[in-house]
Amino acid sequence: MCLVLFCIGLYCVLRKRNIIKIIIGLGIIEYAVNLFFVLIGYRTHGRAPILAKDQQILNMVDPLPQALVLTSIVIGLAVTALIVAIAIRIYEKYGTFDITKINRLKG
Amino acid sequence: MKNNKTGMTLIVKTITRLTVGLILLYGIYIVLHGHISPGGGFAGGVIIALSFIHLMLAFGRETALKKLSQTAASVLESLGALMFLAIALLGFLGGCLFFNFFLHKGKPFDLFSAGIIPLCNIAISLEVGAGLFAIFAALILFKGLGKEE
Amino acid sequence: MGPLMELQLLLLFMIFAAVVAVEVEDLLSSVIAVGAVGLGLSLVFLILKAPDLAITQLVVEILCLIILIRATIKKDLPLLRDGRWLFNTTSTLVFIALFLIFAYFALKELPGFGQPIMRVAKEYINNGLGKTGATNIVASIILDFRGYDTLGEATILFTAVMGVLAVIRSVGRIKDEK
Amino acid sequence: MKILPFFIIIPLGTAFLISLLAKKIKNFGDVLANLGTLSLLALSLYSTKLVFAHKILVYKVGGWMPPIGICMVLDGLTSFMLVTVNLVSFVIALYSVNYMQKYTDKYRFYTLFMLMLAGMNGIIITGDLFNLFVFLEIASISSYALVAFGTEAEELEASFKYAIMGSVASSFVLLGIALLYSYTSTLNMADISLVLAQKGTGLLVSFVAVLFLMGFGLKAALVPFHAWLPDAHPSAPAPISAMLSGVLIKVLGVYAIARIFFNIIGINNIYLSILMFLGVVSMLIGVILALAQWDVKRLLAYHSISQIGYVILGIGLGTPLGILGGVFHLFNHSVFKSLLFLNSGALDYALGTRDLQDMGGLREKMPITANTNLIASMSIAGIPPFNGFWSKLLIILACIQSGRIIYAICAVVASILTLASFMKVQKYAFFGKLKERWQDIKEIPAFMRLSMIVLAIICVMGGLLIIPLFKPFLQSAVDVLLAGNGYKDAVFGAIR
Repeated sequence: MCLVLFCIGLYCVLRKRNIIKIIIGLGIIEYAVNLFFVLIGYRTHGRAPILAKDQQILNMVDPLPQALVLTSIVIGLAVTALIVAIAIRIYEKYGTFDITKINRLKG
Repeated sequence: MKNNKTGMTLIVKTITRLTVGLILLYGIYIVLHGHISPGGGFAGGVIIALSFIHLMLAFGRETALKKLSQTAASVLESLGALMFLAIALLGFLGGCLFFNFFLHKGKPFDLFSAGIIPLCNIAISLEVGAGLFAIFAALILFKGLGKEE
Repeated sequence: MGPLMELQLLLLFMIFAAVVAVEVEDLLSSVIAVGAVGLGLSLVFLILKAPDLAITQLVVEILCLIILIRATIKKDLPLLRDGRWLFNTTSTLVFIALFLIFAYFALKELPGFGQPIMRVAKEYINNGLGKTGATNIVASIILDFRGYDTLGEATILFTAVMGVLAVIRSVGRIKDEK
Repeated sequence: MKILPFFIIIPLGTAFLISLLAKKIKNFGDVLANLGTLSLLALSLYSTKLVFAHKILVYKVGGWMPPIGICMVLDGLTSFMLVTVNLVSFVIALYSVNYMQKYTDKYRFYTLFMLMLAGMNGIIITGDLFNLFVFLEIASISSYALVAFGTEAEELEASFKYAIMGSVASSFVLLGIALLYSYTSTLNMADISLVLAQKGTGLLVSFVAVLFLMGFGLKAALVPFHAWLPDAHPSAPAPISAMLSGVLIKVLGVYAIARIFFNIIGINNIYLSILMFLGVVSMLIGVILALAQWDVKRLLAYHSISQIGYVILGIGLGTPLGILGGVFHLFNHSVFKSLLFLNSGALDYALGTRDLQDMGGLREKMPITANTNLIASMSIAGIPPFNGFWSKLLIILACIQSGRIIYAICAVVASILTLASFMKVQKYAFFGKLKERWQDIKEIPAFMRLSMIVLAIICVMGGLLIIPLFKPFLQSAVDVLLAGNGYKDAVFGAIR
């Protein structure tokens, strides 16, 4: 069940061509990990972890992973924004998104 | 997205004028009710930011920046972050970091309940909203500069 | 089996969209495909009973999409395949295959799907309302029990904003007069 | 007891205040950043005293008991790392006062710098696994931005590479945390180690270990994952290179690996031999690649890889002597590597080039830079009176003691090669004939000189740390790692 997600995330590790593609791959990895986290916390026939006024809910899903994923979504957004900013600057300096042409640093 | 200066077509502008207020209001609603219903500071903050971004996309950046300038956005963001830290520190005075210092927590399901959580939500939403708007404005502004060169 | 069925369908859809996103040659379509993945993810969150996450994922996804589209629009995209392309791809695939096999065996030791252990989580559910007064338990976790994490998270966003503003400056250094 | 949160609050507060006010008030950033780092240094020195008195301190954030809430833990290793980080960052903040005048928007630099410091302190001090990840991201994101601070083409490229690799590493770490959470259903480090001790460890745990090793190994730039470091470190402004090489890779990489493997998962021989092997490989490959470099900062960056190899080798030996050597070398390396990077920054500041072939005879013109650089080079190469010698000696002795002669020989060889490459730096940069075009250069400004002298003095005195008077400082850190699973008992003992 959870294995399927790894396929998504890892398939995109082989993203090698374009800077934007790399960013996209990173985003997909991010999604996969988040989804995995939530799947861990799911309980069969569970209920959302919000108390209702009139009834007692017993079978709730695990709220902790949800809290963690909330954090990690925001982290992902922050990283994406920063990397896009860097990518835009790179485009301005090099005039291309192609990483094989961006190779002034050789080590 | 033909031109930043003039914005989009008339239809888009009209619709935007109608919806921006609603989106903003919805963002504020989500922030304030974060402790009783789904949503919260982050989601609400992003929605608030989106309402401004919406404005910016439709009318071009001058109009949006008139409503909320970029410096104001970054100041607001710092303020939001400081406010969050201050809430933490207030708790620190009362016992330890992030101590829930309202002893009276109010009735559950009320708007004014749950101690520090709504306050934290507001602080976060301020920070998130202003911060994301600042990022976006910076990216757009930069593109503008690039074109002139 | 009802929700699980939908879940699997959605997952398949997401995988398909992800593959499209990686393989399609037009940048804009690729970005849009990622958007599809993200929106699918937000639906999955809803099915998995995580409404907070669904809302957040939805709005964050929209924002990401706008940023990415602004970045990619009207940019050329070179299509390239250099000589070592085959070699690179095979080595990556081998690595991924190894990883997957290892992961598959490791995951067998996890508790089954739908039955988390919830050692700590019980505490939150049972005592969350009484101790914090918030009915949304996720909110009570992120802002009260684990408020320190959220401080870190707010800081991360702040850092990213500062970083973007720093990176985007048009003049980086003050040049020497000489 | 109450001081622990201030390690986070001070840098965060200064960062927010600087970004808010520094645009309006001139020099506000300089003053506030230096005050902040100075107070942090004082606090961390005080914390060592606390550790001697109480052994271990636990602070419960928000007043919740640890498996529910987050706790901060202060023990020997923590206070040792805090002293190292805050010492180096104080000196670097001092140095930046002058150096960063070459760049625009200095206050942004200080903001990011303080955020990075907050992230590192947070990583060191936390007792919670997910919290560690959050602060890891703070430190890494600010470092991505700082690497690109100059916004030149090379810097952007290096930063992009670093950001991509770093984000992938973070994803691995997060995946590891997710798996560990589903296995143990808790996030507190001590609690996880308790559950693992009860449930036993199977394939899943070793998978998690591999994930963590990949994630943190990437951050620490161990050899199979080192590709980003030689680009990122030279591209950053000199104070940041010093920060990255001096402390960031150690906190994000070595500290996290040591903490997780020794105290949470529980170390065994397989992990130890993997660590040792990685250490030796990074040691040799780093130094060999360094020999061929002409760019000063690039050369130093490769040496970072090699010296991290020493630290990992020492810790990976797992014997008391080896860990002592590793921890000691970690401290020494942060001191002399920051000094070396500050020196290279001074050369860059005065000359505007980093190419060794362009330099020569700078000794007459820049005596302080030349002398401090001589001290630092001798330290890193392991010449007897300086601190580098003692820690390398300890590591090599520990290798021999545990019967790993080959590793010992490798360490000696790497040390000799290090000496050779620094002889090259000395020869080309400071000795020889002064070139025509450098006739009118000046020595660098006062704050830069001051900070370099401070570090040089610590380099000379560093060897004293192993004499019995100061040894408890290192020994308490070693004890924490040796205790292994005893960590959980200590933490739970302190709570009650």
